[in-house]
Formats: sequence, structure tokens, C-alpha cells
Amino acid sequence: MNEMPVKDVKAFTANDFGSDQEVRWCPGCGDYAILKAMKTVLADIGRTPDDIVFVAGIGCAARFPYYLSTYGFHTIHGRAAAVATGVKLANPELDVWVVGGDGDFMSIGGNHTLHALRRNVDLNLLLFNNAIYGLTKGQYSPTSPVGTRSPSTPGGSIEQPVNPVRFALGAGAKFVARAADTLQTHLPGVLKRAHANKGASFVEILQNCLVYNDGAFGAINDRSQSHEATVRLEHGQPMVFGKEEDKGLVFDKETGAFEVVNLSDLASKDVLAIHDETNLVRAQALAELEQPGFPVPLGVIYAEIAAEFVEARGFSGTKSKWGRDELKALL
Amino acid sequence: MNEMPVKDVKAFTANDFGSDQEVRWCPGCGDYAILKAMKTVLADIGRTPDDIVFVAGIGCAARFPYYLSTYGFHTIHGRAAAVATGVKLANPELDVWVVGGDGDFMSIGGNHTLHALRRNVDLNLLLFNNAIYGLTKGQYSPTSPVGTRSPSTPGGSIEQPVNPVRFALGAGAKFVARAADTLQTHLPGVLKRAHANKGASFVEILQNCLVYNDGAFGAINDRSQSHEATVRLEHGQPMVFGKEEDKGLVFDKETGAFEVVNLSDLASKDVLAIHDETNLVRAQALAELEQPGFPVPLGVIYAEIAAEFVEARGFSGTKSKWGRDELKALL
Amino acid sequence: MSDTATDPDAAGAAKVPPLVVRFAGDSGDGIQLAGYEFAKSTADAKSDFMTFPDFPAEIRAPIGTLFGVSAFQIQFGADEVLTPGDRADVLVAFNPAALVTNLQNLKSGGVLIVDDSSFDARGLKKAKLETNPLEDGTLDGFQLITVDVVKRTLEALDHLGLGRKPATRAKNLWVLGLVYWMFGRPLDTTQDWLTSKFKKTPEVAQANITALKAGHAYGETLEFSAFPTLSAPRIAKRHKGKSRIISGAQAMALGLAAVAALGKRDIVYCSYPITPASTLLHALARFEGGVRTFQAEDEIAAISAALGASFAGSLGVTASSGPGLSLKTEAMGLGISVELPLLVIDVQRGGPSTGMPTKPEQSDLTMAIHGRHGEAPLPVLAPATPDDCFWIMIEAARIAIETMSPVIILTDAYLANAASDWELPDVDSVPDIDWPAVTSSGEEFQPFTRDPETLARPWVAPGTPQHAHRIGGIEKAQGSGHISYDPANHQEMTKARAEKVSKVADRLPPVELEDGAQDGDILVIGWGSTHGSIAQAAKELNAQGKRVAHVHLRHLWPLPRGLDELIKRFPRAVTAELNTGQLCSILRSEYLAPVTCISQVNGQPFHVSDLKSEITKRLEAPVS
Amino acid sequence: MSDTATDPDAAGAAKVPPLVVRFAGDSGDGIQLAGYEFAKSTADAKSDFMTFPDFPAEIRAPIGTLFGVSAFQIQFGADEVLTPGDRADVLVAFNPAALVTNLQNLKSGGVLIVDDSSFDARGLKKAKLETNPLEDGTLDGFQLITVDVVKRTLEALDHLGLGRKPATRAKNLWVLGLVYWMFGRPLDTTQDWLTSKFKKTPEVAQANITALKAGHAYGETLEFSAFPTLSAPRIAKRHKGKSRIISGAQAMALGLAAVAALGKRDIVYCSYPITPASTLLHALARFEGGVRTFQAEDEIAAISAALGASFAGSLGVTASSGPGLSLKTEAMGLGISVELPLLVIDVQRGGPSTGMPTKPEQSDLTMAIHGRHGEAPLPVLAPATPDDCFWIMIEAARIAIETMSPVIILTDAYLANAASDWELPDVDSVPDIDWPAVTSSGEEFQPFTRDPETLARPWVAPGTPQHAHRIGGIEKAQGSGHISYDPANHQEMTKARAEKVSKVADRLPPVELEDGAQDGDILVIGWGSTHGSIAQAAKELNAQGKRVAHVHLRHLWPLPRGLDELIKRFPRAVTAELNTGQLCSILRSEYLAPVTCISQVNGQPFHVSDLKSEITKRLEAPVS
Ligand SMILES: Cc1ncc(C[n+]2csc(CCOP(=O)(O)OP(=O)(O)O)c2C)c(N)n1
Ligand SMILES: Cc1ncc(C[n+]2csc(CCOP(=O)(O)OP(=O)(O)O)c2C)c(N)n1
Ligand code: SF4
Ligand code: SF4
Ligand SMILES: [Mg+2]
Ligand SMILES: [Mg+2]
Repeated sequence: MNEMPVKDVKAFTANDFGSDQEVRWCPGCGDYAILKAMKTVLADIGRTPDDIVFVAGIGCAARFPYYLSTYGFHTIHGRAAAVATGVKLANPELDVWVVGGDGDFMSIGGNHTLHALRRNVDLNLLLFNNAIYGLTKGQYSPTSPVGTRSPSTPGGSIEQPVNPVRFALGAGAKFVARAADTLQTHLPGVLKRAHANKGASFVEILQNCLVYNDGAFGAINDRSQSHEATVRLEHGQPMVFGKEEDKGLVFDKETGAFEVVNLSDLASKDVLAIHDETNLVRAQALAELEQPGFPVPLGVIYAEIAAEFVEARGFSGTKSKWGRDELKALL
Repeated sequence: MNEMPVKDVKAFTANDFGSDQEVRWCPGCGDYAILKAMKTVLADIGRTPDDIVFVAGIGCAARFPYYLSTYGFHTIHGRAAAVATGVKLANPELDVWVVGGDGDFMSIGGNHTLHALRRNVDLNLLLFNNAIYGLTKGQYSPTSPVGTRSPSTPGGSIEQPVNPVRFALGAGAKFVARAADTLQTHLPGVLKRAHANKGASFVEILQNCLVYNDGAFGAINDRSQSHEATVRLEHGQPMVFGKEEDKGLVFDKETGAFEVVNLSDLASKDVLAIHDETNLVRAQALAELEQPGFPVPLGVIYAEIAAEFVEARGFSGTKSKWGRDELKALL
Repeated sequence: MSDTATDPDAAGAAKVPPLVVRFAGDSGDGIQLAGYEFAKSTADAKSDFMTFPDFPAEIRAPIGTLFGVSAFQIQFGADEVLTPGDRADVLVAFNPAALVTNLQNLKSGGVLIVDDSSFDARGLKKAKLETNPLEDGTLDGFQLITVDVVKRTLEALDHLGLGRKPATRAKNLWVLGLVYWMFGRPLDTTQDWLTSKFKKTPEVAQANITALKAGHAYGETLEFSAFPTLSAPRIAKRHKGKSRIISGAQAMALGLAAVAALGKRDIVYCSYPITPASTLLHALARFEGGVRTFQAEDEIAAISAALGASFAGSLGVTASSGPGLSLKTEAMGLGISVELPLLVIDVQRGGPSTGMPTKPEQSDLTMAIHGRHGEAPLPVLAPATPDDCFWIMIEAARIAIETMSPVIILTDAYLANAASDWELPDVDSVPDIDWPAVTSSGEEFQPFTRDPETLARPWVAPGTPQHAHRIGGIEKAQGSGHISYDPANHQEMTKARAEKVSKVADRLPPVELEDGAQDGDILVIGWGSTHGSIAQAAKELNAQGKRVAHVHLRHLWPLPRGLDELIKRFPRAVTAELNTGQLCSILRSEYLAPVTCISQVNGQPFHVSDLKSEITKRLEAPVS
Repeated sequence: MSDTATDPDAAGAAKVPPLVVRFAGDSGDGIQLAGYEFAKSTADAKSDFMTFPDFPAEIRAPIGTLFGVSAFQIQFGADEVLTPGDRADVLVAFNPAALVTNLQNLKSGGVLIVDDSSFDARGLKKAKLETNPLEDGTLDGFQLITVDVVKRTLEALDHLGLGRKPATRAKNLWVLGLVYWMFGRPLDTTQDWLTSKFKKTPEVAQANITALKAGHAYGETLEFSAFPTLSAPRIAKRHKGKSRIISGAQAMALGLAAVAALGKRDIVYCSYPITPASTLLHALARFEGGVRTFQAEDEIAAISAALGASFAGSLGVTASSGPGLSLKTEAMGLGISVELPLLVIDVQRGGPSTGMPTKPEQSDLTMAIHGRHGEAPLPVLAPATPDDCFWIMIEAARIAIETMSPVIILTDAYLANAASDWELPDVDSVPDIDWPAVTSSGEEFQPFTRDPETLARPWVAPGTPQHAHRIGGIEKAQGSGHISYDPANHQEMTKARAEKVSKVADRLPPVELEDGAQDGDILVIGWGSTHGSIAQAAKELNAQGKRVAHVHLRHLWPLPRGLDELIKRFPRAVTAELNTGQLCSILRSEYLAPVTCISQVNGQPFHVSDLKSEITKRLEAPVS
């Protein structure tokens, strides 16, 4: 790449990040909403499409790179995190995003997700969790709840699903967040936080598959009911939820678990749990909160600053410090 | 298998479980101690070698099946848990043990470990963690601490290791325990508990690799100092440790983490944390305790009764309910 | 006139030529349903037939787009019908996109029925059309019938007061009614099916039946010269017993159920979803016994679990398509090394890599034979027809157990989805599958002693008393199975593993030519799903007085005995394959015979017409 | 007399025949160290040589066991030495187990030096011996020298007061001293090395030097008729410039460093440890620049990361052995589909499955060529000698970049470990490796336009302004690279991918015979690590008046131009391969030539003597 055209430093708009390819998702698929949020975020980040890379595996979610005007690599099922690690090793200056579905990240690709997270490679890993295999026509996935009826489980599935947030924390992830496709006022903020983190940022995005698993997340990504079904975490802030902000979470000091309280029942708001995104044990407890019974935590669940893998190796750029003289010395 | 010889119902001794094969581990390897404990446990369990299957991947640890007189399958690197799942699907009545090293279970095989655990397949999964690749001559592994010098990291490794207990809990394991090779009064008990659990039982056994990582676990598996460096967990009992039982753990109710206290400094032992092996959040906090600074928890860290995978599918035996009549009905 | 039977009078072909009908529309238009009902009515009409669905790759593409078009094709006739036909005599197009993408599949002069309700600016734009093909002369060479189907359907259902959307949904049945009229078919089978299918929502049944009848009635108003040819009865000469319409994938599922039934042991089917193999998993998951299905976390886990099941004494089965087969490579090597039975089904699709997931191709053959590290031979089979998909599973299971070896079965996206009228097998005449008996010699059990005839080692499952033993993928000593690095032993074991596979051919009937010419000027060698196209091409060429013989290999490795001599009996031998010549290169290597190849790698099955012209070209070339 | 040069007077062979020396002992005995020092002294003595270590498979087996034996063999001479020799002229055995397992490697009549200190009941039992071979006549045909080396070493070191254990550890140097005496070698190089190696522990240096000298002095007390032959100078006729002793694995590592230096871009080496490929990772991890190493979580991650690196504009390299190559299958297909450069090194070992991890075999060839689903061709190369391991990395990198394709390089456990005296390359005479230039046309960038000559697509890395584009493993349109299921496009792309690889052969020099006979009665075709054995066999047979030509293929796919004609020039053509005939079957298929195969699959390199007798047999058979 000897003759590089000069970089264009103009500001890019969300629309500039759209590609000319026909979008092949089903009409109404939650992936559209995520794409929209992503374009906004990319415009805000302020890098040119030339320095951004989207890597994906295979699945509906994994079609994502085609619909952006950045560099993109649609790889093979489950291996996107590993491919992306290689991209970073070769050129740490690139801004690398990894997109995949629950099959891609948690089933066939579970091991690469684990190792990218524990190594803390500077990747933004976005798991589009629709709790189903969309592209292959609706089989249950490792995140499908027990009882899911699907072509491969006509009588209902019996497997305990994996909880992606719990898994990521177990893998030693240093940045773990959760968001939902349709919550356009919330999702972009989470994506920006993920991008700002230097290291592996894991974001579970609850995504509705209209065709094979419609309504899997119930009220969570139904904008009108979402505030009742979710709690939006803010570091240093009490955990309050409900459309009227009338409910909250307290931390049970004996069991280490959370409990839901009505704010009206409380003498003082001081007893409400304060979100501390640097506290791993609390983050693990948050990961256990599920509907029904609990609001599902959205936002940054855990964030810890730690050494990034490629930087710690001391690599930069693609050029070599190495030349004929070094070679001669070696020989 | 039309003509089956009659089962021999005599009681088996530990020695009966030894095979005639030459043991090919390095003299002094921790694997010998684990083998010894296992033979005792098998004798105690009271099943014939004919009904027991050991499945292993590849590695020093994975040679284990050769040294027992049970059925054994030395498979390929990383896939033992998947092979063992198939064994159980075909014949749920067998007693199936899976043995592997940290490379086998946590590196190449990480994904199968994850899924066997979350599915809760009735397997006893024994991870021989020596924090190194033994068989391939000493490269660092995913459990090697930062700074490990090895042939592939001559300048010291920089990767954050995975903590197997934290990982297993993150994977949704229902039985998680830890033990150490040389602690022959402790290890067999843990193995028996693992065996008694119906579902996937995950046991991390800290194992010394004399040749490539000698002393990796410091005082933990040094019998004379072990009580200072470890805390032996007993369900319902306070967490006390030290040769003189003079130290204990308390639970910090604000941070959710554990703290070490001297028993002599305490007004009452009632403040000591009581081990509740059914409490996931507490188990996750225990997983974070590391040397130096904390005693390393040994014993059953977490145990929850949950539906077992093969049983929930309703399979039993190998015979088919299916015959020509059913086939005709289907056609 | 069908170009699949140019001269119906020659060599006993039926007087009334077979017909090809194709339905094409948006994925949401109910095309596959209409097609399947038409196939059922064809079965009732006692014609022989074969069908092929042509799904879009996308799940549910936006309405009206080119990549959202779904199609269904059927060929039927009095003579044996071997393919779904090259090009259609009748094409039904539901929207502009369907018309554009399917017109190439209609014969010149063919009948074209178009629903013109969405041929407005919006519809044309979605199909990337600048001008309206109904008006710009594009359709000049066809017998065009345009109807505003939506409008007619709505009119017909008006009295039911359903609302526009649900009513519109019945348009496929309106069209089906029209088509039934065209072919002189009664409505009752479809009517009965609708009644029972919508038992709980009789208003839906009513709407659909009304639409069906309205379409049929509309036919009466048409005047159209081609109709007598279309509606002439085509009663098959082969009388079929009890039958059902079955696709290759369904036949395979039933074949696996038969393995369980004949062996009296559940089989363990481990798979990870992938197009076009998943349909097999879906079919098996619905059976209530016989097959224990396991959806694994990936293909490596799937084959590993299947091998574990075989170790534990059940027959392990795994299936995938190319990408998954690639992933299973290492574990297949383990199966070969530990010598356990295992079935590995590969439903081939266009490659390399993700390639063209919904399109057929036969490009995994050399991989199946050679694609493992080390010397790792195993038997490779390929079914030829949907019917054969049933029988080959039973045969593969027998071979795997008798040989103590993994066996690969190669099918493809075409064969999995192509369906025909299947005569139910006489189960009682099929022998049992015997699980080998274990007899204790009293001495220490030697897991790697070999049967002198088959060279297979004994299969003894955990749970068998006094036979505990250990196996593994490191080289092992003949007999004891203990780890061995001894040079002579490795040489001997390598040889034994190869011979064991080679001996499978000894137990098979020698190779035979297909019906038709038994000698001639050219031998066409096929394998797998191309059977119908090649057989039809040979039949038609022979009817024209050419001398074309056809051999179709179901056993790709080891190759059948007698093939060498057979090939050398002909002055010309040519393979016809949906790849760049994989079987061809194997035959050349094995027999040093100058076999050439008719190759096609475009994601489509062979057109009979293309094959005919290619074979004719070869016939005209001088003998090398 | 060495049987690798039966007639030293014929055809210019040296008057003094080459010699083979073998050291064998327990893994803890310091055998490899003694061997390496002996090789250095051989280099000082200006002889040509080749060495081969024979490690046990176990890490540190119990002392004295059969499976814990480690050996080291060297052949040296005045003429070019091409192999480490078949059987030894001199064998040094440190214990009963070493004697038992290595005696077969000693020529009859050879010199046998045995340390008899552990030939007691315990030592014999560990070696599974019932009687003592020193006494039972087993060694009758050899020139036996027994010494209680342990005792002698302890005596010699007694005055140093070291204690028994540390003193005993010097026994390998005592033996080396004796061997040096035997071959008339000076002690200074080893002495200097010991002094510098144990700078911080001079007492250890002292002990080892004392032992070395004591062994040497002990030699003076022996009377032995063979010594003059052993100590005759063997000064190589080929003068070497600056040189170093280098194994194939080290040469590969240096070759990769050269790729980085010549391309001025770091390469990214991604691997997962596996025997015998790990040594390459270890060597690269020590370099301080040029190569970014990454130990991945498994082989799939390794190749995926390497491909990601290539996408990002560095050359990705991955290496493994058979099991790992099998796992990399799917991702290789992706590399072929997206058309990115990538080097995949396979250090072959005995298969199938885990097989014989430390033993060489050439049985991954057909897998390398054919072992991927779909039509997925790529270039396959194989280095012939340790020296060539350096050059082939540079060539492979050029091919990968020029062709925009993954390239497989096949080496094996023998070539990785065999070492010889390597003349340092003249780096300045090697041209740069050019990363392709990107020029902006102003129009939308088309990632799948092809260079008209090479058919390669452009390689444009992220970060390049105005060239953002997307690639993937689904079939894509020529030019734009957009997803395409178009039949004609798939046919065209399949053809382009094959042609692109085939065109590599156009840019290579045509095939040439090795030095020696340029025509004759038989053509022996080899590839990879067997170069030395075949060349030596041909040389010796030609010296006997036979007419044996040798061609050695470095390019296995595409095959070099001119090979067809070359093969057909000879009345007989035979491949010699450490497999069951993989190259042979490819040549037969490609050229329809009746090539046969000299096959060996026992985990060992060819013995020159075996090759000679096999070739002779073929020469005697009538031409087919
Ligand atoms: C190796 C391999 N195995 C299987 C497949 C088939 N496949 C494609 S996508 C997919 C899973 C899709 O589910 P998910 O990752 O959750 O993505 P979604 O479509 O739901 O967005 C599968 C099994 C494949 N392409 N490659
Ligand atoms: C597919 C494959 N990759 C790599 C190897 C090489 N290999 C064998 S064992 C092993 C790791 C050994 O480490 P571990 O699992 O921790 O077991 P240990 O030897 O330490 O007991 C590796 C990398 C292999 N045999 N197969
Ligand atoms: S199948 Fe589901 S996930 Fe896939 S595009 Fe359609 S709605 Fe979206
Ligand atoms: S290398 Fe380490 S783990 Fe392996 S046998 Fe030797 S001491 Fe044990
Ligand atoms: Mg999904
Ligand atoms: Mg280990």
C-alpha cells in the first residue's frame, strides 16, 4: 500500500455509514433498530469509515457488516472473535467491532468469546441475542429458555440456557453491558461506553426475531412497558425503576442477592442499592436478575480498567522494525 | 451383545482398579497422587469396572484412562466432554468420568466444558490444572498466571488467566468443587461428592507439574503448609483455616467480598461466614479468593440440585422401544 | 411440447408427453403449499412425478424483492418421471419479481399465468424493472394469461366479510383452483385437506375453499388452445402399491428409524443445524422413539458425541453440510483410528466456504475420500434418488457395523428437497441389523483382534462384564490395542485399515449398468443426485438412436468391483458431475482410463437438455 | 564399511567412506547435548554432515525404561552427506534399554560402546530383558567396548568432592571425550563452550571438562583395530562460507523472519502448540521483532486470527501438525473464498488421528490438495532439505501474495529436526517482497476485479482511505464482490479460483531432474523430506552402473510444467513416499501415466539401503 490516498477528515453523518447493499433481514426484525443505533454511534465517534472494521460470523445478525460503509469481514460461523483478534494483532490502530448472534457467540463460538474476553483484546463484541437460530430457520439456541418449542425441539427444549452476562463475567470480562434493540435512547449510550473502553467490551443486545421467536423478551424491548421490566443502571446511582420510578432494588446482606422494593414502602431512599460498576460480586448478582420477579438490568453492569492484550505485547501499526540489517544480525 | 457374561458382583479393592499398562508420567508428577485417590474412590463407590467409563482428551492428564481397569476412551484434544455426552445419551446407566488438563478443558475444549456444564449432563468432569501444557513441553496455558515464562512466552506471558471455578459458575454449573493432588485426606471426599451429584460435576484439581511448572500452587499442595494456604469448605460450617484453626473468613456486607480475620481478634465466632454451598453469589465471591492474601477455598464451593439432561430427555438403557411394528406405523 | 421427451413415439415412450409446471411467487405467497397440493392431486391422478422446491436463501426477504422469490416445480407423466423437468410447460408467476427470475425456466411457447395485481410502479421497481414486461413485448413468445388474482379473490370472498388481508391470503388457492381446472383435476383432495387442517378455524377453511372454487370456475371462462394437451390423462404404467410423497430428507429420516427398528437399538443422532441438512434433524426430532436426537453446540461436538454413542454401543449418526463436514475432519480420523462404526451424512451445497447454502453441488467427494490427515480411509456412499435415501441408510449402517468404521453418505441440496411418490417398502422382507455378539474367551479381552474375513475388530460396549478395555487415537498394537510406536506394527495397522475398507467391495454386488443400453459408443458415469437427469438424458438419446450407456455409482469408496473392466469396454467414458471432475480424477487414478468429465458448477442440477447436448458432443469427437 | 557408499572408488566417491555415529541413552543422560557437541566438532573438522535426534514420545519417562530412550545420530564424510545415515558404524549405549532399542541401528561388525554400570538385575528388568546381553552372546557380531562409565567418571572427579549425583551427571562428557579420542578430534571447542556456558558455576564447568579429558585419556589405554578408519580426516570438498548448524524448524523460523525483513512488514504468526510443530513457535517467540507470535486457544482460532491479520494487511501465518491441519480445514476454505494470502505450515507426523506424534510421515498430501469442502484449490509446496526450509518460506510468501491465496507448506517431523551445516545466505541478493500498491481509481472500489495476468484480486487493508469494502465466504460477484447466487457467476468464479492457482506454475521454472543421471531406465519421483535418501540411493545405484534418475517436487499443486513429458520420457516411473502412494495417485490421475509407488508407512525416514533394493527390484521388472 505504497500510494495511499490522503485521508478525508470531514465529519461523517449517520447516513454516511450506510452501504449500498440491499438489506436482507425480515421486515420488522430487531436487527434494523440496532443498525440504526450503530450508524448514529459511528457518526458520533468521529472516525472515518476507513479506520473501522466490522467482523462477523454467520447468522442473521452476522450480516451486519454488509450494511455499513466501513471495512467488513463476514467470516465463518463462530470464529469472528478469533478473526478480529488477528486484525488487532496486525494493526492495533483500527477500531474493531465484532457482531454475532447467540448461536455465533455462545454456541459454536463460545470458546473464542471466552478467550477474547479473558485476554482483554480491544474489541467491541456485540451479541445480538434473539434466543434462537434465525438464519437456519428457528432451532432453539443456547440462550433459549427451557421449554422452547422449535423444529429441533418440537416437545419443548429441556436445556438450561446460558446467561450471557453471567458467562462473560465468569470468563473474566472487564466490560459487560446489556441493552435492547428498540430502546433507541438507551442503546447508543451503551455502545459508546463499550467503544470508549480499551479492552474487550461485551454487550448483550436483546433482539427480537419477529419470525421465529417473536416477543421472547416480553416487555423488555416493548418501549411502552420497558421501564417496568428493566432497571437502567447508572454508576453511583441508586437502582430505581418503573415508568414512575416508583420501584427499586435493595441488596440483601445475608444472602448477597437483590430484592425488589416499592419506593413508597421505604422510610428512606438511602437503603436502595447503589450501582457500583467496578464491583464484580455485585455485578454477578445483577446478572441473576430475570423476568418475571425482577427487572432486567440494562446498561453497564461491570467495568474494570485492565491491561489490553495487544498493547501489552507492545505491537503498533503494521510496519516492521525489521529489515535486512536485523535479518543479517539474526543469521 | 447377545451373550453377556454374568456380572461379577464381588467387591473391588483400590488395586483392582489399576491396569497393567506402564504409567508414562514423569516420576514425581502430581497425576500419580490423583490416580491413587481415584482408585480408592472407585473401590468405595461400589460399582464394577465394567460399568465405569473414563473419557479423556489429549495431554499428560488425559492419559488417565489407560491406568485404570475400567472402560476408557482416550479421544482427541479438547473433545472429551462432547464424547462423554454421547456416551451418556447412548447409555445413561454408565458411570462416566471425564479427565483433562487445563489445555484440554479450558483452552481448545472450553466450549464443550461450557455446554456440558450448562446442560447438566451427568458427568464427573475432573480438570487437572497444572497451569501449563505438560505434554507439549511446557508452553503457558490459559490458567498460567501473568508473567509465566515458557517456550512460547520467553519474556513472560501477559494474558489474564481464566479462573476455572469462576468460569464454571459463569457457565451455569450446578456442582463446582476444588481440590489438590497431594491432599489425600481431602481429595477422595471431593471426588465422592462429585460422583454422588446427579448432573455435571466440575472439580478443579490443582496438580503439580514437576517438570514444567514445579511449585505453581506454592503452599496449597504442600501438605505441611496447606492448611495455612487453603480453607476447607464444609456446608453449614464456619469458614475457619490455619494449621491451628486460628484464622477465619468474614463476609463484608458492603462490598460483598470476603475478609480474613484472626480468630483471637474476634469477640465471637458467630461473625464468621458460614459456608452455604447452595448460594451462587457467595460461591462466586469464594471463587475470587486467591493466594497471597486469601486462603484458596477447597471442597464443594457450589452445589444445586437441578434437572439432569439425559434423564430429562427420558432416555434409558441402549435398547430401543422401536421395532418393526413402530416402523410400519411410521411409514 | 416437453423438450424432455422430444419424440414420444420413439422406443416406447408414452404418447402423451410429460408436463412440467412451475409456481413462482413471493416467499409469503404460499407457493410451496400450492405446489404440494398440486403434487398430491397428481398422485391421485396416478401419474408418476417428481417435485423440486426452489427456496430463497433469505428467511423472509422484503415482499416483492428479487431475492425473496420462492418457486416449486413438478414434472409428471405416464412414463417413469426421473427429474422435476428442465423448463416448464406452464409457469405461474405471482408478482413481477417472480416473473423476472423465473421466465428463463419457461419453455418458449409455454403457458404463462400472471397475477398482474402488483405490476404497478412500486412492484416493478422492487423487481428492478424499468418497463412493464406485460406491455413491453418481453412475453411475446408465450401463451399469456393475466388475471388480477387479488381482485378476483377478494370479490369471491367478499360475502365472507373477512377483511382485505386475510382474504388476500387465499390467493394461492384461487390460482390452484385455476390450475386444477386447466389440468382437469378434481378439487376434493385439497378441499378435504383444508377442512381438516383448519378444523379449529372453519372460517379460514371456508375462505380457502371458496377461493379454490372461484379460481376453478374462472377457468371455465377462458378459451385456450393448449388445454386438451394439458388435461390429457397421464396414468403411470408402473403400478405403485401403498405410497406417499416423500423428499430425500424425509426418506433418510425414515431410513434411520428403520435402522433402529431393525437393530432393536436406539440410534443417537447428533447434529448442529445447517442448511440444507437441518431438515433431517427436524424430521427425526418428531419421531417418538428409535432415534435419540441431540442438537450439539457445534459440529465438532456433534460428531464427538456421536462417536461417544458408538463407543457406548449405540450407532452414532451425525449430519451436516460442507462447512460442518470440514469441522468434523479431525474427529472422523479418531473414528477411523479407534475403529468404531459411525454414520456421517453430508448434504452437499455450493462451496467453497459458506458458498451457496441453498444450492446443490457435488463438490465434497474428494474431501470425503481423501480429506483427513494421515492414511485415513473410510467407505463413502451416495444415494441416487429420494427413494434410495431410505435404503442407503440401512446399507450404510450395515457397512459401518460390519466394517467397524465411520461411513460417509453424500447427498445434496437437490436430493434432500426433491420429492416423488414413494412406494412403501415391505419392512418384513428386510433382514435384521445384527449387533455383533460378545463371547468371553476367558482370557484378557483383546479389542484389536480382527475378524479374518472382514478385518473388523470386535465392538464391545461399556457395561459388558469382563471386557473392560481402553481405546484411543494413538497408534496401537494389533490385538492388544496397547499404545505402540513400533514401526512394523504401524505399517501393518495402516495396511489393515485400508484393506478392511477395500474389502467392503467384496461383499457388494458387482457394478451394473442402468436399464437401457448395455453397450454402446459412450459410457456416462454418474453418482448421487444426478441419477434422474443422466438416466433421462440417456433414455432420450437412445430413443434418438444414439448408443449411450449409463452407470451410476452408489459406492464411491471403495469403488465397486468390475468397474475397471466396465469402463474399458466402452470406447468413451465420461463422468457427469456437479463439480470440476472429482469422480473423474479418481477413476483416472484408479484405472488409468482416459475418462473425461461433463462438469457443471453453477449451483443447479443438470438440465437434461444440457446433458444431452454435451453427451452428443462427446459422441461426435473422435475416440482418443 | 558404510553401506551408504558401498563402492567408494566408483564414480568419484571419496576414498574414505562416510561414517555414522549414534548415541543412545536415557532421556536424562544428556544424549542430545553430547550429540550436538559432536556435530560442532564435526563442523570444525570441515566434514559435511547431517544429524537427526530421535526423542522419546514421553516427557520424562521413568529412568531406564524402554520408552524413555533418547538417541542422536550423525553421518559425516568428505562427500556431500544427504542423510543422517541408515545404520551406525559406532553406537554408544548408556543403559540396557538404550542397547535393546538401538542395536538394530548398528551395522553388523560395528563398534559398540556400552556403559555397563546399570546392567544389573534392576536395569535389565526395566529393559524387559531376561538375560544380560553383555553375556548371552547377543553382541557377538560387534566390536564391543564395555566401560563402567559411572565408576570411571566418579573416579576422575573424586578430587573435586562434588558428591555422587552431580558427578555422575558428567558421564555424557566422559563418553564424549572417549568418542573424540576415537575420531581424533580435539577437545577445545567443547571445552570452550563448557567454560562459557557455566560461567557462573565454574565448578560445574571444571567437573565436565575433567570428565571430558578423562574419557579422552581412557581412550589411549584401548587397543582397537578400527580406529585408523574412524579417525581418518574427511574434509568436505565443497567449501562452505560462513555457516551454522541448523535444523529444518530453525531454518523455517529464519525464513519467516526474512519474509518480514524483505517485506518491511511484521508477519503475524498464530499457532496452537502441537508436536512436532511447536519448535517453530518457540523459535519465533524468541525473535525480537519481525514476527508477532500469538498462541491461540486452539487451531481454529489460530488460523482465524492469521486470516484476520492478512485481512488487516499483514501476512498471516499458521502452523500445526495433522490434527491441527484437520481442524483448520473450514477456515482455509474461507481464505480461499475471500482470496487472502495466508501461509499454512503442516509439520506432518504419523497418522491417522493422534497417531505417532513424534514420527515422520508424508500422509497429509492428498488432504492438503483435496481436503476441503467445495471446489477449493490452493498451492501446496514442500521443502526438500533443512536448507530449503528457509528458502521455501520466502517463496511461499511471494506466491501467497501474488496469487492472493492461502498456501500450504508440507514439512515433517524428520525435516523439522534433522540438522546440517548451513551456509548463510547472501541476504542482499534476495529481492524485496512487495506488498501490492493501492491506487485509487476515483470510482467505487471493486475488491473482486482480477489482475489479467495472475487473476489475483487487489489486497487492500482497512485503514486505506476510500477503499472500504466488505468481503465474506458467501459466493460473490466477480468485480463488485457483492453476494451473488447467480449460476453463471458461480461457474465463472469457480473457474477463476482454479485458474489462478494453476497459473502459479506458469511463473515457476520448469521441472528439472536432480544432479546425476539425466536419462535412464527409471525415474524416481520424490517430494519433501525424502530428498536426501532418494538422492543418495540414486547416486549409489548410478555408481553401481544402474541408470536411475531422480526428480524431486517442491511444488505439489499446481504440479510443475513439463512433468508430464518428463515422466513419459522414462520407461518406468515410481514415486517414493512415506505414505501409501498419495503423490502417485495424483500423478496417475493428472497424466494417465502408469506411475507406481515405493511406499513406506512405519514412522521412519527411508533407509537408503531399502530404497536401493526397492528401486533395483523395479528395474528388474519388465516395463508395463
Ligand atoms: C460451521 C457452520 N455450522 C452451521 C452453520 C449454519 N448456521 C448459520 S447461522 C447459524 C446460527 C444462527 O443463529 P445465531 O447465531 O443466533 O444468529 P441469528 O440468525 O439468530 O441472528 C447456523 C447454525 C454454518 N453456516 N456454518
Ligand atoms: C488438535 C490438537 N491440538 C494440539 C495438540 C497438542 N497437544 C496435546 S496435549 C496439549 C496440551 C496439554 O496441556 P494440558 O491439557 O494442560 O494437559 P497436561 O499435559 O498439562 O496434563 C496439546 C496442545 C493435539 N494433540 N491435538
Ligand atoms: S429470521 Fe429473525 S433474526 Fe433473522 S432476519 Fe428474520 S426476524 Fe431477524
Ligand atoms: S510433564 Fe508435568 S504434567 Fe506431564 S507427566 Fe511430567 S510432571 Fe506430569
Ligand atoms: Mg440468534
Ligand atoms: Mg496442563
